[in-house]
Amino acid sequence: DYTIGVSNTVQGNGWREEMICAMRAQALVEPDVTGLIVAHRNTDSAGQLEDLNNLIEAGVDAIVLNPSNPDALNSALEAAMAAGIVVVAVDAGVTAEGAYILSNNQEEYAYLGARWLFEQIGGAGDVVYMRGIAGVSADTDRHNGFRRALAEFPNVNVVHEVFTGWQQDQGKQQMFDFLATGIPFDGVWTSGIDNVIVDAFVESGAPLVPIVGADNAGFVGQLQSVEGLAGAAVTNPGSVGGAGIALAVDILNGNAPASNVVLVDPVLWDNTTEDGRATIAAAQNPDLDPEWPVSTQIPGWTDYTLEQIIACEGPA
Amino acid sequence: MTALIRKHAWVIGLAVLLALLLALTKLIQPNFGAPGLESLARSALPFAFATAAMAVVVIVGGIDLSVASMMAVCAVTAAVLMERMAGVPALMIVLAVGLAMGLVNGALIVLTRVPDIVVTLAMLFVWEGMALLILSSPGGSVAPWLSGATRGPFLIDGLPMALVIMALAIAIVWLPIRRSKLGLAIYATGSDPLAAFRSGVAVDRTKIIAYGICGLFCAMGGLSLAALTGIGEPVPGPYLMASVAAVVLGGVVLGGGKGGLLGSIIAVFILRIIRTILTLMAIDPNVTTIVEGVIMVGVVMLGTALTLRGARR
Amino acid sequence: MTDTPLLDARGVAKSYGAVKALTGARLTVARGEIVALMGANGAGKSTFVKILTGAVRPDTGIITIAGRSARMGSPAQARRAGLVPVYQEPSLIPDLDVAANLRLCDTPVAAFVGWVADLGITGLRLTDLIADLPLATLRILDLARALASDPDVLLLDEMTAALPTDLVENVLRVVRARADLGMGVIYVSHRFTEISALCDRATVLRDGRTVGDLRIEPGVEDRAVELMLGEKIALGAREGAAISARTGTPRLAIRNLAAAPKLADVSFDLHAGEVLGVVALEGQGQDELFDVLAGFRKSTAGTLEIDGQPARFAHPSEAIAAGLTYVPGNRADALMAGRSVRENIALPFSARPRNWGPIKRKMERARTDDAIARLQIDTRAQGEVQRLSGGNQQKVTIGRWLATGVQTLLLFDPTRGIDVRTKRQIYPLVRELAEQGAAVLFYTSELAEVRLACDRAIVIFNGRVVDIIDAARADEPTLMRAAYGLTAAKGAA
Amino acid sequence: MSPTDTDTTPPLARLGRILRDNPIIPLIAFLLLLVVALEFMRPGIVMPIRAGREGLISSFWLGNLIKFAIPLAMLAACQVLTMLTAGIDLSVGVVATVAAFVCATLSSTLGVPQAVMIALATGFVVGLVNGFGVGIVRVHPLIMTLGTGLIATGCLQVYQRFTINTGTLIPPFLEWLGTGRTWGMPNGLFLFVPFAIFIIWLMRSTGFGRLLFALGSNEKAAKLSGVKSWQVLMALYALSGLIAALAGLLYLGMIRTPSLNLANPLLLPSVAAAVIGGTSIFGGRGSFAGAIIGALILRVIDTMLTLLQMPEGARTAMFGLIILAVTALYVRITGTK
Ligand SMILES: Nc1ncnc2c1ncn2[C@@H]1O[C@H](COP(=O)(O)OP(=O)(O)OP(=O)(O)O)[C@@H](O)[C@H]1O
Ligand SMILES: Nc1ncnc2c1ncn2[C@@H]1O[C@H](COP(=O)(O)OP(=O)(O)OP(=O)(O)O)[C@@H](O)[C@H]1O
Ligand SMILES: [Mg+2]
Ligand SMILES: [Mg+2]
Repeated sequence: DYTIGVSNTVQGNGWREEMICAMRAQALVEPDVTGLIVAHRNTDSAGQLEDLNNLIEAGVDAIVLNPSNPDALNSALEAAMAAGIVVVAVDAGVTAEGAYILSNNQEEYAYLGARWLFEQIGGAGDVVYMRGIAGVSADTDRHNGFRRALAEFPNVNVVHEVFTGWQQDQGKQQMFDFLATGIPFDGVWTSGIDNVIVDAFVESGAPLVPIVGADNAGFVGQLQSVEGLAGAAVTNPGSVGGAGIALAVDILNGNAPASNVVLVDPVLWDNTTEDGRATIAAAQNPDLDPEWPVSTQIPGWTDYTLEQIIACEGPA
Repeated sequence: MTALIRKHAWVIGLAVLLALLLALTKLIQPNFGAPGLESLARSALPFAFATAAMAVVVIVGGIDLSVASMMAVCAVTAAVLMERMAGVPALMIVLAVGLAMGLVNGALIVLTRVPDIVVTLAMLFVWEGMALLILSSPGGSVAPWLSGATRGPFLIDGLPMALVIMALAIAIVWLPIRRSKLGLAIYATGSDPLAAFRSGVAVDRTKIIAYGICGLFCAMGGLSLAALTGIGEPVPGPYLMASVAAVVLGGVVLGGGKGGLLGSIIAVFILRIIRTILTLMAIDPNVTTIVEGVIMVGVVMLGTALTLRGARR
Repeated sequence: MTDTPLLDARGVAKSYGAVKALTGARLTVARGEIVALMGANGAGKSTFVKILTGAVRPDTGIITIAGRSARMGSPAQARRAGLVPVYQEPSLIPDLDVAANLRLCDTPVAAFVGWVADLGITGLRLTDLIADLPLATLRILDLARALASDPDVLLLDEMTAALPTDLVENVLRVVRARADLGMGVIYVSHRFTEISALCDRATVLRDGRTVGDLRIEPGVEDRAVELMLGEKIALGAREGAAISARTGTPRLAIRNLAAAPKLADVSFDLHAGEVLGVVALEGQGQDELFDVLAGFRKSTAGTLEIDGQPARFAHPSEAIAAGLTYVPGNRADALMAGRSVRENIALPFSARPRNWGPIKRKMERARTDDAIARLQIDTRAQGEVQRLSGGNQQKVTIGRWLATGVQTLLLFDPTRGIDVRTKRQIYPLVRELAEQGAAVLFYTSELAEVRLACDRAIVIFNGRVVDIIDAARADEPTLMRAAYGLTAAKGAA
Repeated sequence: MSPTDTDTTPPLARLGRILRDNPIIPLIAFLLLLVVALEFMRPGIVMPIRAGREGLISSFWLGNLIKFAIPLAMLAACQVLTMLTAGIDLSVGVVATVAAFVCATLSSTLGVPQAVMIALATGFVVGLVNGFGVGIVRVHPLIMTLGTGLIATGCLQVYQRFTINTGTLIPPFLEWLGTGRTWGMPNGLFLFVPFAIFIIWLMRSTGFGRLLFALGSNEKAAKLSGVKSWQVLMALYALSGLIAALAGLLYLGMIRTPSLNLANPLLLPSVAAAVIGGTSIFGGRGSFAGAIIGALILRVIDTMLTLLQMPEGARTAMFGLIILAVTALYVRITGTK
């Protein structure tokens, strides 16, 4: 019988909410897990250290965390492992020796989408680059991937670079401002604030340009329904949290994987190819909260049903 | 004696509440002991400095919305400097940077005659931007002795090093000031600036100095952040609202002139241990937010009701 | 001694925007001299005092101290130069205790304690919080603090205005004694009795300009008033007010009223058409009495009947609904400093939720203009009440209730800090209100006012009514004796 | 001492006085200055323009400016009103978010009118709680509204778990208000203009408005005049909650995505807009017209900084510096605080 602790530092965004629900649902279906303690709030690395220490105090058997930073949490993680607690980082990596990492590959995420966009505009042109929150690890990783793609396309030029703060209203305002300046551009790369960008084009009546977003329900719906939109969604499943729980249970049961690091590589769904359109059509889930990624499961890792993740109930 | 108790009733009440909460923690988690206290003290460290910083400016009749941003600046400054130079001089520089930022805040308030809350709201963005300019993404590193300094017990088991550092750092800065005429001037300015001016207090200078002290405490807060995480993060943490809450909970009156640092620091521990308790009880984290809000509002309501009752009598 | 005066200020001018507070003020004080600074409300006295003590920067002006020119950059600097003020408003820090306030100005504690005792305040502890002390005590502490720093020139701006008679006497005695030892004093007051008892000389300001210097001698009052006002005004006695018949149900019937801490047992009747004076030394329970009647404080015992109906107030709004309106002693409590005269007067109109809707402008204008006219409020600076001089501010607090209509008016020292002319306007106004059917309860710290405005007066001592005196008999010695509790206690009416 | 010697004052001083008495004028001047600067920076932006590789778009920058300033100005109204009584309402961002989220999720199940009513009611209830704490228990408004904001956030977090799979629906009339345009101007003005007139009328011409100023100027004086401050404060904070909820609904129509922190980032700007517009946080002085200009100024600054190519840190810092400069200049010109 295991009690698992969860630590997460961003609250109130659809992706993170899905991650938490995936964790709860997976913990529910794992027969060996009897308790789940979730520390889930908006805070910084120091706050996450506090939560981790509290989880250690609570005597959990494993900790699954979405780290705010790869380097900042080592003291608590090392203390946890010294106490025999299994540590699994999801979504992003940690540098603590002995911790398991089950991560979405953020660098690859950005690279994949950017490369598609640059190819889409014919390898040359001007793009708008809409990032996340300045100074946050995930944003930095994605920036590296974006730059890698940019380096491969010397004729692509970034005309506007801006931080949306991963905030819908901000992204929309910024796009309106860009449209209003009249400086032409040929494509938009977003760090997941995507459907409002499409809306901004539609509402202002500006001709659509190719747009890259994430696999959020809202954007995936738009890829199918918005006339004249050429776009691509790069998967970035929040359900990686559920996979993290599964991995932790495996390790606790003595089935540790050979490597400490498991990268979940993103996939790109575009609506410009037949295959892509089929995937997108299959992924539609109009009832889902528009901010939730549609990839609610990770085959091979998670065992819960769609109903279970939506119910968002963990073990008592 | 009774007068003394009445004067410090609020602080005593807070201390009793803290003791009760500690007992409750022990009840919920019988294993809670020295390591638990240590991690409690460590997690309270940045909050305590932020709260001390906020308390000083609230006492002088102002408020500083830029504390979290200044802490971020100091944290990244420390992380960047300590990669390149010895720890001690870097530490001195960080303290000086904090002091300077505080003095700038104070000077701007005095010179522009714009209300404190507005100036520091603007400076919140300025310092936040500054932190990003110094370090555009989390990084740098901190002298190992600094990280080590906050860990483990001091002399005896169960007396966390972090607590000792916090108490010493705050006491070294604040006690001499509190005892001096500067301390009086700070309270006088907060209580009634016109009367203070007429009593010969250099009101403007006092205000600037108080903001300087605030900056100094923010530097300590930033250093403690860097020490805890081992790196510097340019994004301000949740210290602004938390410090305002702790200051008010601690009996410092918004508007100035009343209260002290001790109550505020105890309030920090109360707020921290409530989070620990809620985690130990495996309360749904969303409910945790509600509980924290209710406790904050409830305790302040209770306190206000009690003091009003007292005043009526 | 030399001929150079201790303090010499000339050509002092100060403008606040379009308002010229001072245009050409001049003043000298010699060693051991007590100079009265006189002038109607708004003449510029306070501004002058503030300039001399570094609290306000003058536009122009030359100040010399003992022959050497001095620059008053701040109150601290003035203090070092030997000029120590007691401003009209208390300048002590409310949230600090007495001892801390002394330390703030480096005041020698022993000397301070001595002066406090000498000025007749007993039971003061250095650990008392300023915010907990009554106004009169604060004024005395301010003075004691000033005296303890052993100033060359002491500047007192209407410091006796809020003091009861006994404390005023102490102040006059102490100031005289210090002056005899060589201290120069500038004494701002609207009270002729004090000025003629204390001062050697008077400098008169009118419209920001020094218009004359007078030696204090018998009969100087008329001359001073003429200089102050630029016109002749009679200092005559009260114009024949008939003492109304006190029959029928009283408007206010108070029986054995008590309120902690000071009000022990007070009974009296107040009839419509009557002005009933209240005379008491500091802290005899008069504050509590007015607070209870105004709904600010609950009584602990006794009954209150209004027109024969028992009443008890939990909030001032209930008192107002019962027709009891209150003008507090401290005008800072009554005024919205940053708002206009009109809004200040009209405030009670919208107090009740049923009046939260649209303002009836016409009605409001008519009523406020009427009140302004009746009180002759100087409305040149009417945009913000805080720009009015103290006296005009005081008038606004009364005007508020004139505008709403008066049934029972509770006046707590309404002429505090008001110049002669205005006082002469207030007494008839009070009488007129009474004759129109209002009942007025009138506490005054200036005993002479009882004869000028009241029909009779109750004297409160130790929280009890010790005497009831008809206006005809209410000369100052009689009132004073009664106020000190020197007459046998009588029952209430 | 002549009271009205206006004729002798030099013209410059007279201009100073006019500006002092009409503080809105320098604000408007500053706004225009910013717009001109923006036009210089990006020629053509203020005028109708083209976007993308080909063709004109119908979007006017001015329309967008106004569109995004409207919700900000509405939340600033909450700050202006509460600041008049020396209070503040830090729960408005959360309340707006909650209202938007509740409305979007309930519209698909309960129907639009019910959803809108419930959304407004949540704002009203939070406001009542604020009013209870501030007016009756006398908790400092900063703490009270911060606390209720926290509580409301928690409640929203709990609530959203039950609505993950209900789908969302943005009521069509909110979309029309939020995204539609009439003659190039946003339809939001159909809501905002009456709203602004109402608020200005409330502040200037009603007894309630008077009492707001009175409580902020001198609460004791108000009490002395028979005002029961708890009644006023209850009504005030309830009104503030209602306004915030209304702003949230409008914002929902504009952004069309009910996110869990949709309007939270508007909180600090709403305070800034009120203060730039000349409202004193110490109570007793304030103007909603000023706050509207303040909101427009903030939005123009936002646009300028978005379009400037500079590091994010410098951008953030610039934003702060400009806010400070505007308010300092304003204080200097009007001589107020
Ligand atoms: N800050 C200011 N702004 C505008 N007007 C002012 C200011 N200060 C003073 N005044 C004006 O200056 C004039 C003189 O004021 P001052 O306070 O010196 O009068 P005063 O003689 O003390 O009056 P009072 O006897 O009523 O106290 C008044 O008419 C007042 O309106
Ligand atoms: N900060 C200020 N703002 C505006 N006016 C001021 C200010 N300070 C002082 N004044 C002006 O200075 C004068 C001082 O008023 P104050 O009440 O001190 O006078 P006073 O001599 O005590 O008068 P009174 O005899 O009526 O009590 C007033 O006329 C007022 O208009
Ligand atoms: Mg005066
Ligand atoms: Mg006066």
